[in-house]
Order: sequence, then structure tokens, then C-alpha cells
Amino acid sequence: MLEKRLIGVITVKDGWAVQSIGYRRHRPLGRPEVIAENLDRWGVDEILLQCIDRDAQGGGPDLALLERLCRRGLSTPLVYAGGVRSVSDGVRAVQAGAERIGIDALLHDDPHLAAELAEPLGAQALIAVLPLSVHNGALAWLDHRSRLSTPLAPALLDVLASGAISEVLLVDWQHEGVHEGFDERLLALWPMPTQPLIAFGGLSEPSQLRGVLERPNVVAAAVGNFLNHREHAVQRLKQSLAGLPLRAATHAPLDPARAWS
Amino acid sequence: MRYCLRCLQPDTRPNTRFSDAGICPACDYVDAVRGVDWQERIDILTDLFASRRRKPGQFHDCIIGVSGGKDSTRQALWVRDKFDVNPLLVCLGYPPEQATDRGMHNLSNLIDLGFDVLVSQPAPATWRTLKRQGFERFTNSFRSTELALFSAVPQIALRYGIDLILWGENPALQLGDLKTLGKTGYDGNNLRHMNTLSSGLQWMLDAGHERRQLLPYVYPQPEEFDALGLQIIYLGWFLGDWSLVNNAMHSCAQGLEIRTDGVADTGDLFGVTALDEDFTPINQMIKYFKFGFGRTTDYVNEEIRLGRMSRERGIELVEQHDHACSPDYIARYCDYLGIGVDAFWRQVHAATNRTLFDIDGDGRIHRRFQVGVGL
Amino acid sequence: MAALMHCRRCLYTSAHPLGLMLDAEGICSGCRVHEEKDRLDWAERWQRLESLLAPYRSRSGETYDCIVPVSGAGDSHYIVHLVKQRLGLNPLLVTYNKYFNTSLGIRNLANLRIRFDCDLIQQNVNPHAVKKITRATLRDFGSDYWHCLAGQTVFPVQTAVRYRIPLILWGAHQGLEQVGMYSHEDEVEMTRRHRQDHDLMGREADDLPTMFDTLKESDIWQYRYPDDAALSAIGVRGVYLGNYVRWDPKAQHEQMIERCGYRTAAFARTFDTYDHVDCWNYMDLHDVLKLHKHGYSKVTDHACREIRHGRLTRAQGLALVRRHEQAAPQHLDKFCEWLGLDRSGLGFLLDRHRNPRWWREAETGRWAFAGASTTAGEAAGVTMPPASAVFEANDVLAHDGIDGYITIGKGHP
Amino acid sequence: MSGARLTIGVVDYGAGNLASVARAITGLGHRCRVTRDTETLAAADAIVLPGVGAFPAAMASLHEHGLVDFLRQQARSGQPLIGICLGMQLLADMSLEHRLTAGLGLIPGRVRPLAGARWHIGWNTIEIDPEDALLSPSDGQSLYFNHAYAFDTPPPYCIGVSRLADAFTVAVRRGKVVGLQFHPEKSQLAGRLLLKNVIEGLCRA
Repeated sequence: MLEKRLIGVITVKDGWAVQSIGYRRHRPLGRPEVIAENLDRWGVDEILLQCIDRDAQGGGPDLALLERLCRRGLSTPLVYAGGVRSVSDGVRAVQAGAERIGIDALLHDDPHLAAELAEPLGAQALIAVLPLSVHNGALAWLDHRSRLSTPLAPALLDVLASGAISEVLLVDWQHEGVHEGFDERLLALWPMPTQPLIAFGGLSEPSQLRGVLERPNVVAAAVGNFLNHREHAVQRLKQSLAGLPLRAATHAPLDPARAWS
Repeated sequence: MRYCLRCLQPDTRPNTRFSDAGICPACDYVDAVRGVDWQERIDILTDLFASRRRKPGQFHDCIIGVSGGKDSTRQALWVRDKFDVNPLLVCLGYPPEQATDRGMHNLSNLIDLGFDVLVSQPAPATWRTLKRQGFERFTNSFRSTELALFSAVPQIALRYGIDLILWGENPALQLGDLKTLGKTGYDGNNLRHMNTLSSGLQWMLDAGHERRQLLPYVYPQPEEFDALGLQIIYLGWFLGDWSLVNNAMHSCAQGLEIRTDGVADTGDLFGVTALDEDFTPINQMIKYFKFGFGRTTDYVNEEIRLGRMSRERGIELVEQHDHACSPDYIARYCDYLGIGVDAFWRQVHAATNRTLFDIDGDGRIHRRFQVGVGL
Repeated sequence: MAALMHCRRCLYTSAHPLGLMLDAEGICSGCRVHEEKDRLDWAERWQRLESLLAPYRSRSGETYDCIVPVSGAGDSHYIVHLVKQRLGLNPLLVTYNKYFNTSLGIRNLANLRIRFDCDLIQQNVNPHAVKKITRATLRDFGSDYWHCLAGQTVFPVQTAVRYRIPLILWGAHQGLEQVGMYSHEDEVEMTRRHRQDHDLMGREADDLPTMFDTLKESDIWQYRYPDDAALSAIGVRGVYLGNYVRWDPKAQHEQMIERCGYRTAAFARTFDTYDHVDCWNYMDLHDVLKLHKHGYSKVTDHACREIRHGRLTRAQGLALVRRHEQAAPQHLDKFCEWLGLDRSGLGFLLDRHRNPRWWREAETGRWAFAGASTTAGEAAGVTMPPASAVFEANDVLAHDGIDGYITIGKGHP
Repeated sequence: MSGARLTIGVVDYGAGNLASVARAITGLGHRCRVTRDTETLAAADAIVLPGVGAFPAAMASLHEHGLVDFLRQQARSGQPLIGICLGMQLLADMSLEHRLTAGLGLIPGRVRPLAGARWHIGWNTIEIDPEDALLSPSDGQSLYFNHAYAFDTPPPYCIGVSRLADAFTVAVRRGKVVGLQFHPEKSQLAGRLLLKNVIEGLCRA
């Protein structure tokens, strides 16, 4: 059967992997490629590499970083997000090694252009990254550049309804980095029941993950900061989510990729 | 008390048996091995090493217990450089107060010769208390430390999953256990049942130590050996020229630093034993007062057996030095144990074998037996 | 290359090799996490540590309660004091032989063993492999210290697996203390990823041998991290005491000097006399390489720590950095003799690892320094630091007169 | 590493990421040639046809580089050919993705949108025909999928299925031409073992 997914998020600022708290404060973590290699060995189901400062660097995906990751021989599916402003940006990111592409700023600027990415890549390769919060009982959609939140734009909902973008990453950006912070109202208030969702932001405890993954339209849960505080954090989470349709945790024996046969 | 007719070994060594012809087991062994085909034994060892497969990612083939002294330095080099076998060397390190700079130099020398060495160093204060309690109870402060020395190698073999231990000389040789001649002569697996030694913990627990302080003194259970399929081999069975002096020559040619204090202070004829600490001379002296033979006798016996010394010359040296132990070493020993020198001598006198020795008014100890003749 | 930004409170820059983030007020992530030291309730955090460690106390007395990595310097005395005397645990001490040992370091380690009466096991990797590795790491990424860092961060973990002792207790987390990598409240634990990423500059043992050099698996295998299956089977965990104790190395060292006989020595390249007295290289060749690669050296780490603890102003710290940073190394000959190098060859290797961001070769052989301290602001007319900021040296590196590397030493009296 | 090192050609026709596939192959200890040069590909022990994105664009690109006839000829001559994801679909007679487009026609059948689901994303278990020696060791394993179209093929050529609403083909085989709908190069240990069995099984059969 098709399993739900635990996604490991690597947030990158100035080429450095960071812990990000509330889309505002950052703490240095290390080299993105080393963290990716570690998540790969831990058996996470997908890796989301999100570069949060591409606009400051003049836009465009960080192709050099993608190639650096690929050279390490990652055997885990990779989603890239950050600075994808055009169809060619998306195609080049896939060429550089990403299986799928996350789109954030472009959805604010031109959702229909975002939909055009589906033609060369296929809708299954696209994820809409939506930083949301609850404002007066309704969902508010953040543009991280201006730091202004607005209601969900009709144009965005039309593109999603058209099926041009397969999954939506709901980011509880206010609770990012906050223990047990994820606000499940984001899922409850989401207007499109058949849209596959990924929950992210403040998910630190197994009970939370079980809560979101038990929802039929939630296909994956993403964890970033909290995977960096303990050895085998992915396996530990998966073991405590026994009973859910998740790929089993594995503790690799002598590192096969490196073992000198 | 009788002496071996050929060498100067008295029959007072615990559970040793002389032959009907009045010859000690060690002299019998020298005769017995004259006809041995040593090349056949070397082939056995070569096949044994060749039959072993390394686990992936594991590059230690066996473990050798070392002190950095003459025997272990020779064994390590022989095994590595002749058979291309990569041993993990395991050393039971003396605490800083007891260790000598010479011992540190020799261990450094062994490491610099290119070996992987694991040094296990038991807690110094517990070590010191156990030595004092051992001296007070058995007039032998080495009861605890011998157990630690003996336990370190199997403990580490079991924990590192290395299933071959190489020891030096088969101790049965000294006890007249003539099995040592046959194929089982190199099989040291009886060592797995040395848990009689582990009962050696009881007196330490009775002396007030907690179990958790005695972990370096715990000799593994036989079941643990079997679970790993641990094999124990005596290299002495293969090394036909194994001897105290010969091993010293091999090791001195590889950088060994030896004692320079002379036989008058230690009873040690050439100064090539007890290089890593200075309490052994005291223990050898006490052994002399208990059993009538000391460190000088051990040296002299080997020289006589190898035909390098007459029995008469041996007698002279034993009479002169077998009891030798410099007062300075005794003072330092007492200081380390925290006892007075007079308390030390009271304890030694109490343990002195009165059939072999008389103690005169001012505490001097005199032989009642005649060296080489007996009682 | 992103523009170089300086923290307004300490002396670190955005080019710190562990990463450093500056917030809107220009204060770095390291200084922000340091503020927690005066905000958190450390009595409560000590209780958290006690309850966290409770299940690891061996009731049977058949095994040790934990493993504590130690050396002849660093925070070893204070850590063993915490573990044995305040926590009442029965630790197995483990140490990796760096071979660059000073006799003062040998003496301090012996003092540690005697004072706290602990069992210790020491790993000595055969020097043939250690030297082959050191030549490669010095050549390929300008590190004379990879083997030390790799050995001392893996031998405790290997021992945990072999001796089936799951708990390893470390001092403070370097990433947290220097650059605020984590909050104390994250209670971050030991991970293989952090070791590879930072302690080992991104290179694990298997990354060293290449097609074009002579390193073999038999040279590097002892530096491999245990595999996940073994770590998981034993339940190995590395806990940092610095997350539960208000970590202040200077105060801790002074407590250990006074009560436990820890001995210290002065250095040319820093004012701190407590750290690294066990190694001829750390404050000498290694520190010069750090300056070449990263444009700052250990004295800046010490200054930042003291500034954050309020014992130095930023200007005083900067003055101390400028006084020590260019002091000539004094023990290069020892390293050359140990590794069989010629001084000229070592010089060539050192120069190849000067980072052009901090060094310009105006004319051949003449290097102009443009490191962090040169653009960190003014330090002129600075008053000398108060008595509380003074570090005492009660001994010398050649403690018993031996002015060279000691492989194995007595260390007593 | 059992047996001698093989040389595997990976067809570079400008579609999708080749580095991951190449890295997976070298990780198994084999040599890898990423190229569009027909001579190099023909000399290889096996050819891998990767592919990400849309069917029509991929076929257009193969035609442009003169690879369509070459691949047909090599497959018919018995050289092992392994199609991965879109590369599997290209083996079909035709595809309905976007517009009707002819495929390589190496394995009968056609590619059409998934039934009962808009796409198939994530890890899903595969059910393998026990007769197939190459893939049966991977029966029940979870592999990574990321596609929206499926390859309908007559039963003898279908050697593996997965399920969403209902079952659909995820592995095809005809002689030494094999197609895999999932990404073995992105399926961690399960993927590594499967790729090893397929490559070495085909080349050493």
C-alpha cells in the first residue's frame, strides 16, 4: 500500500544549513550536504531542501548546492524549494538532481505561471509551499518577502483546483521551531478537502505527528529543526509512530555505500 | 627440602613434583624437547593463522597481553613480522605512583615500533588499598594486581570480539605437567576455567570494597569464552629458543631499556625483569623467605639448564643474592602502602618459613638449609 | 562570498567555520544563546539532568554507569568532578593518545586518575597509521589535528558499544558555546552528523583515502564511527553536561586548580593558561593553521568567551587578540621531527592553506594579514583587564624537564 | 563485489537527472558511461534509459539525437535495456500523455493516465511475479514512485504491480528489456539491492 511520508527539512541561509525559528531567528547548523547524507542514512522518506534567501541572491535556484548534494550519492528523493521564478528555473533544478520542486514566492506573483511548470515536469513534481497562520478564525497567507499576510488568493485556489500542483505544504510559520507548536486549525480550515497536504512547522512530538498523519488528506509530515537534536531522530520518530502506514525505521549496518568490498 | 640434582630448584615451589630421579620438571622439559621438530611446530602455527578469516572492516587478528617488557616485545614483533599477523596489544598499566619511567619508555618504544596498544589502567587509590590489604592478609601485595593483570586480556578480547589470545610461556611447564609436550602443549584453553581466580574477589569484597570498584579485577566466566569461541595459544610452545636471557636479547636489540641497579639491590642477575615497576624485588624477597628460593635462583636455574653456568657457581650467586632487596626499595614500598618499615618486617617475619629460616634477636633472617643440598 | 559582518558584542564574524548568524541588532547567535546562561534556572536544569541519568545507574555493580572522555587538559577535571562527586556515578574514563603530549598534560591526566580514583582505558593507534593520516590531512585540507579530533570523538563511542555502556557524558557543546548552534533547552545530544560536519571538517575516516594517495582501509578503520545498527542495539547516547550546568570554563578551571591540583602553563598565542596545556601543537602549529584558514585563532575564541562572561570589554578583548594573534609558533621543530618533515616543507604546506580571503602575498614570501581582527573596530588606549580576568600559570608545558612529545609517561610525582 | 565489474551505459538525451542514476550504478561497484554516443552505448554490458518529465518531449529528444532506431536495434539484438520511470514508459507502443505519441514499441502496450488517482507519489509496496528471477527478491519491498501515467501491457510482460484504488503495472519485461516505474536510485537500500539484482541478473544471465 502507499505509505505516508516523514520528510526531513533542510533550511539553508547563505549556503549554510540553519535552525529557523518563526521565519525570523536563525541558528547555524552545518553543511547542507552533510545533513542530507545523514538523513539519507537514517532512512527519511523524502528530503526537502529549502533555500530561504534566494531573492537576496538575485533569485534562481541554488544549482551549485543541488549538484553538491547529488555528488554525495543521495539515494533519498529530493524536493528543492527556493527562488524558482520560471519554468526554466524548475526544469534546471530537476536537471541538477531534484525529484520535485517547491514553489512559494511565484505563487504570490503569478500562480498561473507556476501552473505552467506542470507541462514539462508533471503535476506530481510540484509542491505549493504555503506559509499560513490563523487570523480572526481564517487562514492568512504570508509573503515572506514583505512579511505581509493576506487571505488565500482565488487565483491560487483555481490553480490548485486545476490539479496543476499535486501537493500543498502547509507551513505553520509562526510556530516553526516551537516545541509542540503546530496549530492543527491550519489543516481544519484548509478549504480543499481532496488536496493532498503536507504539515510542517512546530512538529516535534510523536503525538502531534500521529495526529496530523491520521488525517486522510495529509500525505506527509515534515520535520526540520527537531531532527537535529538526537542521534537516529528519524528512526526514533518512526518507531513511536508504529501502527501508521509508514515505511519501517532501519538502522543501517556497516555503511553499505562506504563499505570497501 | 630437597634440590633438583641438576639445577638449584628446591621442591618447595607449590604443587610441583620432582621425578623419581630427583630432577625438577623444568630440567625434565629441557631434556624432553631436545628431540622436538621445531619446524613442524612453526608449520602448525602458520596453518593456524592462515585458517583464520578477518571479519569485514576488522583488522586485528589476535590479542597479545604486553607490559612492554622483554617477553611481550619479542612476541609482538615475531607474530607481526614473521606471520604478517596484526595483533592488538593489551597492557595493564600500573598506577602513576608505582610505574617506573623505564616502563613508560618501553611501552612507548613498543607503540613506536608500530603496534596498536590498548592500555587499561585501574583506579590508583583502590589499587593501592587492595595492595595494602593483600600484604596485610597474605604478605603478598600482588594478589589483587595479578588478578587484574590476568583479567585485562580476556576482558578486552571478549569486548572487542577478537577470538584469539596469544600468551607466552605455558605455566604448566613449571609444574611438571608433561602434557605440555604434545599437541595440546600450545592450547591454553584451560585458562578459561581460571575462574578459581575470580573467587579471588571475595577477600576484596570482605575487605569492604564495592563490586563496582572491582571491575578491572573480574576474570570472565567460561561461558563468555565459549560464546565468543575464544581460542588461547601459548607462543612459548612454538619458540624453541624461548628463555629469559634470549628474549631479553631480542628485545634489547629493538630498543628495550633495562634495569641498571644491579643484582645486590634486586637479586636480578641481568636486570632484565620487572622493568615497569619497582615493587617486584620486594615480592621476590618475600617469596625467598616463604619458599627458600628467589629471583636469583630463577636466573641461575636457566643458566645451568642451558649449560652456561656450573651448579657450583650458581650456588655462590644464590647464597649471595637470593634474598637481596635494597632498603631504599623497601622504604618506598612501605611508604606507598602506608605502613612503617618495622611493621613491614614484622609481617615478613610472621610469614617466614621457620623450617627453612631462623630469625635472630635483632631480626636478621638466617638460612637453616644449605643451598644446593637442602635440609 | 557574502560580505563579512562583525558581531557588535563579541569578536566573531559571519565567516566563523561553524556558521554564525547575526540578528537585526547586529548581535550574533552565539551571544544570544550565551544570554540563556543568566536567564535559565540552573537548579531546575540540574534536576532534569539527575532524572535523565537515573536509569543509567547500574544497580548490579556489574558494569560502569557511564563513559567519560578525558585528556590532560580541557574541562576533564571539572567533568569528572561533576560525574563522580556531584552525580555519584561510577564512570569508565577513556582517552585517545594524541602523541603531541606535553609532560604537563601527562602529569594532569595522572593527577586526574589519582584524585578521582577512576578506571581509565587509553587507545594508542599505531603511529605508522597516525602519521600517514596526518600527512594526508595536512596536505589535503590543512589539518594537523584531524587524527586527534577523530580519535577522541570516536573512541568513547566505540567503547560504549564494545563495553555495552550506553551513556557517554561530554562537557559543553562547542557549537552551542561558540556560535549558538543550539539553545541549552534543545538539550542537543551527540550525533555522528555533528562530528563529521564540524569536528572533522566534513571528512569521515572513509573520505580520506583517494585514488591518488597511499592511505589504505587498514590505516583509517579505527577512526570509523560505529554503524547505526550497533549504536541502536546498545542505545548509545552522548549527553552534554553544558546543557544542564552553567558552563564557565575559567571559573571551573580555577576551582580545579585550587581543589584538585590541576596545573596550568602560559602560551605565546593566547592569554588563557588553562585550556590545551596537554598539547605542544594545539596552541602552536594548529593555531597558526587556524589563522591561515579562517583568519582568526584561538585567542579570539578565548576573548569572545571572556567578553560574554563580562570579564572583558570588547575593546580589551580585541587588544588581547591583536597582542597574541601574530605571536610566532615555538614548537614547529617538534612536529617536523615527529613527522619527519623539513621546516621548509612544513612552511610550504602551511602557506598553501592560507585563505585568500584573509591573506595577500604582496611579494613572494611576504604575506599581508586581513583577518577578522583587522576590521573589528578600535581598541586603542584600552585599560588593562581587571584582576578577575587574569589567568594564572602555576607550571610549564615541559613539567618534568622533557621538552618534547611524550608517547606514554608516568606523570607522577 | 561478486563477479567482474560491468560497464553500464546511461542514455543522456537531456531528460531528468542522470547523476543520481550514475552514482547508484558506481555505488554498486560498476563502471558507468553517461553518454548519447551510440558506439559507447553499444559497447556497454547494458543500457539504462532514465527519464523525468513528459513523454512527448522525451521522445522528441530521442528522435533528435538519432537514438530511437539505435535503441530498437540494440534491444532486438539482445543487449540488456533497463528503462526507469519515464524511461520505462518510453518502451511502450504509445502514450496518451498530453497528446498521442508513438514510443519505442519494445514492449507491447500503451501509457495512459492512472485510474482512480491523479498521481502516484511516495513509497509503495511492489508485488512481483514469482516467476521473475530478477525482481522476486524485492517482492513486498517499498520503492519510491513519482508519476501520473501508467503502462498498460498484456499479462505476459507485466512482472510487477502496485496498488492505489486498484492494481496497475509498475514493472515490465520482454526478454532482456526491463522497465521499472519506480526510482531504484532513490529508494535507499531496497532500491540498491533491486538495481543490483536487475543489472547483474540481466548481464550475467
